[in-house]
Amino acid sequence: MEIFIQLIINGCLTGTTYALMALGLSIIFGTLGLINFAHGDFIMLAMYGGFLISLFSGMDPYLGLFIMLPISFVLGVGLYRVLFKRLIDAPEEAHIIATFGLSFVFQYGAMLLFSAEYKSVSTDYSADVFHIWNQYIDYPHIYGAMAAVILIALLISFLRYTNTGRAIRAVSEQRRGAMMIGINVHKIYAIAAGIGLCCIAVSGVSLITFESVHPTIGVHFNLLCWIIVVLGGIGSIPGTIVGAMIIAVLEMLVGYYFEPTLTTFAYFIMFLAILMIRPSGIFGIKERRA
Amino acid sequence: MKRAFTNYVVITMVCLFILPFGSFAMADAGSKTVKIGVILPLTGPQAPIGREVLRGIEVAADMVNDMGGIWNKQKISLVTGDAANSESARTETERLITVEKVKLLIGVYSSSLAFIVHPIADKYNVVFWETNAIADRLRQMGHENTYFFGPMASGWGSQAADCVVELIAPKLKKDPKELKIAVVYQGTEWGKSLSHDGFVKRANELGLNIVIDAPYDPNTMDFSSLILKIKRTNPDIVHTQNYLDDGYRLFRDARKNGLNPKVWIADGCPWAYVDEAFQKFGDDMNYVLDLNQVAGGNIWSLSPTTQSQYREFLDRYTKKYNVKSVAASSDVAVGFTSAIALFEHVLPAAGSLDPKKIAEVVNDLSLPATSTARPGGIKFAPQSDPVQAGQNIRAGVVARQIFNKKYYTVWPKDSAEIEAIFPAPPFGKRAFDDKNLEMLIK
Amino acid sequence: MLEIESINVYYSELHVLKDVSLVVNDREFVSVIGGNGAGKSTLLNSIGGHIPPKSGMIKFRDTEIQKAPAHSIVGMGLSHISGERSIFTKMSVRDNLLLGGWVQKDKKKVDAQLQNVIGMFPILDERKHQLAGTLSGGEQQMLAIARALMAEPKMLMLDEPSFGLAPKIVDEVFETIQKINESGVSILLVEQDVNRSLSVAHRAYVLENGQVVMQGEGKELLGNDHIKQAYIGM
Amino acid sequence: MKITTGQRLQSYMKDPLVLFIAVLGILPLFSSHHFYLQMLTLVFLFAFFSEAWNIISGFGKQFSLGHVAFFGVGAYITGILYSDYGISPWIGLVLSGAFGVLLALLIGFATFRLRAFFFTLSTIACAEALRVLVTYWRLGSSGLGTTIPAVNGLENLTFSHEICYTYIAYILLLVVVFVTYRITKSRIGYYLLATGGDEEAAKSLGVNTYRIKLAVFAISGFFTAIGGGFYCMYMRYIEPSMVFAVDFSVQFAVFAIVGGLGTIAGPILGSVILIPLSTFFRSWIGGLFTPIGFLIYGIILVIIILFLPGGLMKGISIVKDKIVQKINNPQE
Repeated sequence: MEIFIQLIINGCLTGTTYALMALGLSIIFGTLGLINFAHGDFIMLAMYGGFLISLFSGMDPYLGLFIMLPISFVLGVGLYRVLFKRLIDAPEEAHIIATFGLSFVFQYGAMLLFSAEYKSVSTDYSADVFHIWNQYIDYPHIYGAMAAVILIALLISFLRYTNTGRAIRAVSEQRRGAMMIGINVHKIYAIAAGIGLCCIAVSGVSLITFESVHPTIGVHFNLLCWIIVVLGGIGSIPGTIVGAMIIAVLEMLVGYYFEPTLTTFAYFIMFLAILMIRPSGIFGIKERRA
Repeated sequence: MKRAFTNYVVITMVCLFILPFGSFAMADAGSKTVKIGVILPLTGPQAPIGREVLRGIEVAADMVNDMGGIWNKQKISLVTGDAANSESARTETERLITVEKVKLLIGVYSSSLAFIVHPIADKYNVVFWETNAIADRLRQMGHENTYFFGPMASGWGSQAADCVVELIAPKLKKDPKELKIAVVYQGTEWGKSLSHDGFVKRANELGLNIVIDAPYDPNTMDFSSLILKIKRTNPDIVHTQNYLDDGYRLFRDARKNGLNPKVWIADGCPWAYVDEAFQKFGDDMNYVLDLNQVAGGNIWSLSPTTQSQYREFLDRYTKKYNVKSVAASSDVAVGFTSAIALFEHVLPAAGSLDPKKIAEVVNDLSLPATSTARPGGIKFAPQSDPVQAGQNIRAGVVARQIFNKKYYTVWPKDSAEIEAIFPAPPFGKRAFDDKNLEMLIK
Repeated sequence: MLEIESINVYYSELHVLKDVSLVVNDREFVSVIGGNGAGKSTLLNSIGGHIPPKSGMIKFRDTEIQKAPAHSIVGMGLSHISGERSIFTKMSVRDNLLLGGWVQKDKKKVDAQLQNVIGMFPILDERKHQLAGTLSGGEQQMLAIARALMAEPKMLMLDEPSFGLAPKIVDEVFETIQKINESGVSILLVEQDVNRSLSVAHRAYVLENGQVVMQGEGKELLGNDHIKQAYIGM
Repeated sequence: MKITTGQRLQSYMKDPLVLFIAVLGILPLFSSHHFYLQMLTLVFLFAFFSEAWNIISGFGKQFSLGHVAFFGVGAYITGILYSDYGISPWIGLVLSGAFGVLLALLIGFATFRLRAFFFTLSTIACAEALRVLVTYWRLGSSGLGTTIPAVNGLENLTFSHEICYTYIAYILLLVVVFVTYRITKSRIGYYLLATGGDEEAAKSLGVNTYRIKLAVFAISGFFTAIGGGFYCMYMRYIEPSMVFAVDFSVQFAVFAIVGGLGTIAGPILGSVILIPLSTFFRSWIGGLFTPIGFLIYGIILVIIILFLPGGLMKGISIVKDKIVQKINNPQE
């Protein structure tokens, strides 16, 4: 029983990490409808961002967010203007191949800039473990979970209670309708891309406190994030969180009770099974895209 | 008809124009150079290590060239090929041989790629000097001109089991058979051949008690479930084999879930990035036992020339690539030691790159452990040997215990620098004073 | 208020509107009628900035808008309600209305206008917190109109507001539109229901194959033989 | 009778393709180095894969990124049968094809109900699940990697001279081009195009879109699996992480899309241009700066997608139209 609880705790903590990673994707895909196959590489770059800040300033990576968030937002807006804007009306395959090309650029760019070595950041709390009732919880994951909770709360209230947030929801549901009430759709898309990149920045920073970064690390993240977002239901933040939790807990249970080599197999199969039953994901609503 | 003609021209031009593209790829080297091909994964997921090996080889070539080159002052010029995946391994090898006309190849580090690259070198009768591919079967493919400088998987794994019996059990003051050993490894060719086919097999022969034999999926983000599974068996020794990021994750999750074995063996893991590991885990990295093919710290046991050569290498490496410290990044050293052995002991004596002459030299080669910074020494099995053809049979592994970002050789006994210290205290209490260490150094 | 001078609109290769000219005066109620595929919706989309015309000029309150993006046109006081209603079904009625006031930057004014609009559509007040997707067809149309009013437009363009609604509700919708017009907002209405639309409009245009073939006062056109034959079926 | 420009264009659009393929067929004979031969083998082989992928994903608009599942299964069936049981690879190839069909039916059955991108993602999930499963199975048996013994001979599909492989790949390409051509000209092809264009509309016309998709997916899977078997014999070594790498699927797609999605010539053009290009970039600078080449390659991909949405075929047809116009009206 103790072990079971430990597994669930670990699963939930890993789940929040996953949710954090998938959040940016969920927003960008949910709003812009952009199929970003370079998402994992965006996270990789964010991790390098956190690494660089702590390397040069010695700050805790989380504090570095005060520098990274504005930069990410501007990058998101810029990326939208330069690339995404041209893509969103193109067919899906164009999204996939163009962002695949982008991931080439990011990966090899990172390889040139940072070499291929593994880089990581050490913090005061890297080694700290919280020990209670025979359960172990490590601080980097606790802080990661806290960051995730704060970010999600901020996001949900932003989307619900501000005008820009409402506009983002409106644009993601009905682009034409949004135009008809005078919303500058491209501006909103650019803001959404900026917010998406900010979420990615937070996840990268949180990851760098307990993961090493190297140029090809994004490849693993990419598929995982996609599975989570689609499993939860597109454009639904609660869905993304639930999807992440399901996958992380499943990984834990399969790894412990069944076979460590088959953890990914288990979640792929579950993903397929859930899609067979609910073709739009767990929280997905059957929608029609204009 | 004119219009149709333009069509033909457009399309065929495109296709004919593109083909010779590859040919002006490399600047033509002057006649006074000896072209040597280096085939390694330089991009893609295996690049971190491939690039390290390349750096080692580059430093070796620089050193030889600065000393005046080989054979009548000819300089060595390296031509690289990028074996990022199976197709590129094949095409790049083919390019190096047929377009660049290299007669000798060094590489390719990964066993999976070696299975593709070696047959091609063999087809063209080109000498292949393998730096570190370990899979046993590579030696049994009948390639006459392929030499394996590094150790072989089965030998490697079984030496680890010997180390448990000879070194660890006495330190823990227990009968080796009483020790509970957990074995974890990547579900890859490398992991399986080293841990399952090497270590576990030998451990069973020795009557050791393997409590868990667990391959895992290296893409797992969190190893807590595997760690808890191991923790339940309450092992004295955890024997791990892994690559970089899964290795870090495994260690991280062991620490976070309170798995505290008396000995943590990192066997064949590139823990060589020891700075990086200390950056992540701090003092908790102390006491880890690293089994690998390169001796970093025990250069004092080498012959004076080899010692100064190795020091020069470390010096050049830090300068050339602007690295702070080396701490014997083992893959750079693997590249360097393999290449320098070739440049120093084989090529001058052979006088040319002719495979037959090289074979003669290699066959006669018999150098003691003091002549290379790699453990063991150099002596190659004859090509007629069915199991270890072309294998450097003296290539061995050493066990090094890690203390404060440094490696200290502890096994085999005759090259040990310090007495190993086991059992390791639990995580969090592993700080180790350098002063105590000085007292340990023999 | 709105002047259109011989615009030509293309859907890729297809020439949809040919030299269409049209005028809507201040406080005027103008209808555009025509058969399926005559180009009525295209006309509104073109004015609204969704499909810019290839040539010609559109002037709204003395500003040329033929090249302006859709969102800025709304800001100038010209609102457009499309045939597909295009309300945000996954958001609450209140959020829909608040978003309608997007172009109005002054938050107080938005609140005042919200009270105003809710006063006009009491049914929406009752359903304030419901998701817009759960409303009935008629209520959705009302919401679409109310949302457009939130921008305090000087002129409203409506595309087939009666589409798919029960006759009784259509009456309500038309009453509402007339009320809006009486409050001082110009109306440009595109409608299949020729009888109703001509009887409420001050003036009307008849669009056939992308060309204006006839124009005149609403009542006058209602008596026209050609119109009777072609559209009313008498 | 006046022939419209469209008809005229169409009538000779076919010819350059034939000539193009024929020219490709002679190229191996003029290749000075084995390296070029090998590059051509890869060009043909990937054109073949891309073409097979294009049948379902280009014409049918069912964008699959899980084709590597067929590829891997084909490679493993041919490889294991030959290396472990000594069964001739020719039989292995046939069995690979059969398993490819079976697998396609299975995956199609599970995923064709999903819309657009969800389908794409679930095909990736299938392929990845298979990779993990094969790894698990191989870990439990003799060895993860499978080596193919080198016994030269036609019956073993192993040759000492590269040109044999080149021409086998070429023949495979010819077969798949021919089959694709026949499909597009058949009733199934029209149904497929209708399904790809607007599935609901096709359904309302009484087309059983599900069955059409399944059938075409099976054809596509059949070829991909056979290609996988050939790839295994060509590389002589396979490993799950190697032959089930999603990168392969993406490559098939990249070649087809850059060349021109849903055209017969597109995938060939794509691989004729991109494979030599990436080979060139790989060796361009060399050493530790090798990544620069791929950086540029990535930028080129993005630029092609952004500025030439229809792929190179579209670009060629634009250029051609201009030339035709110039010739028709020289005074202009």
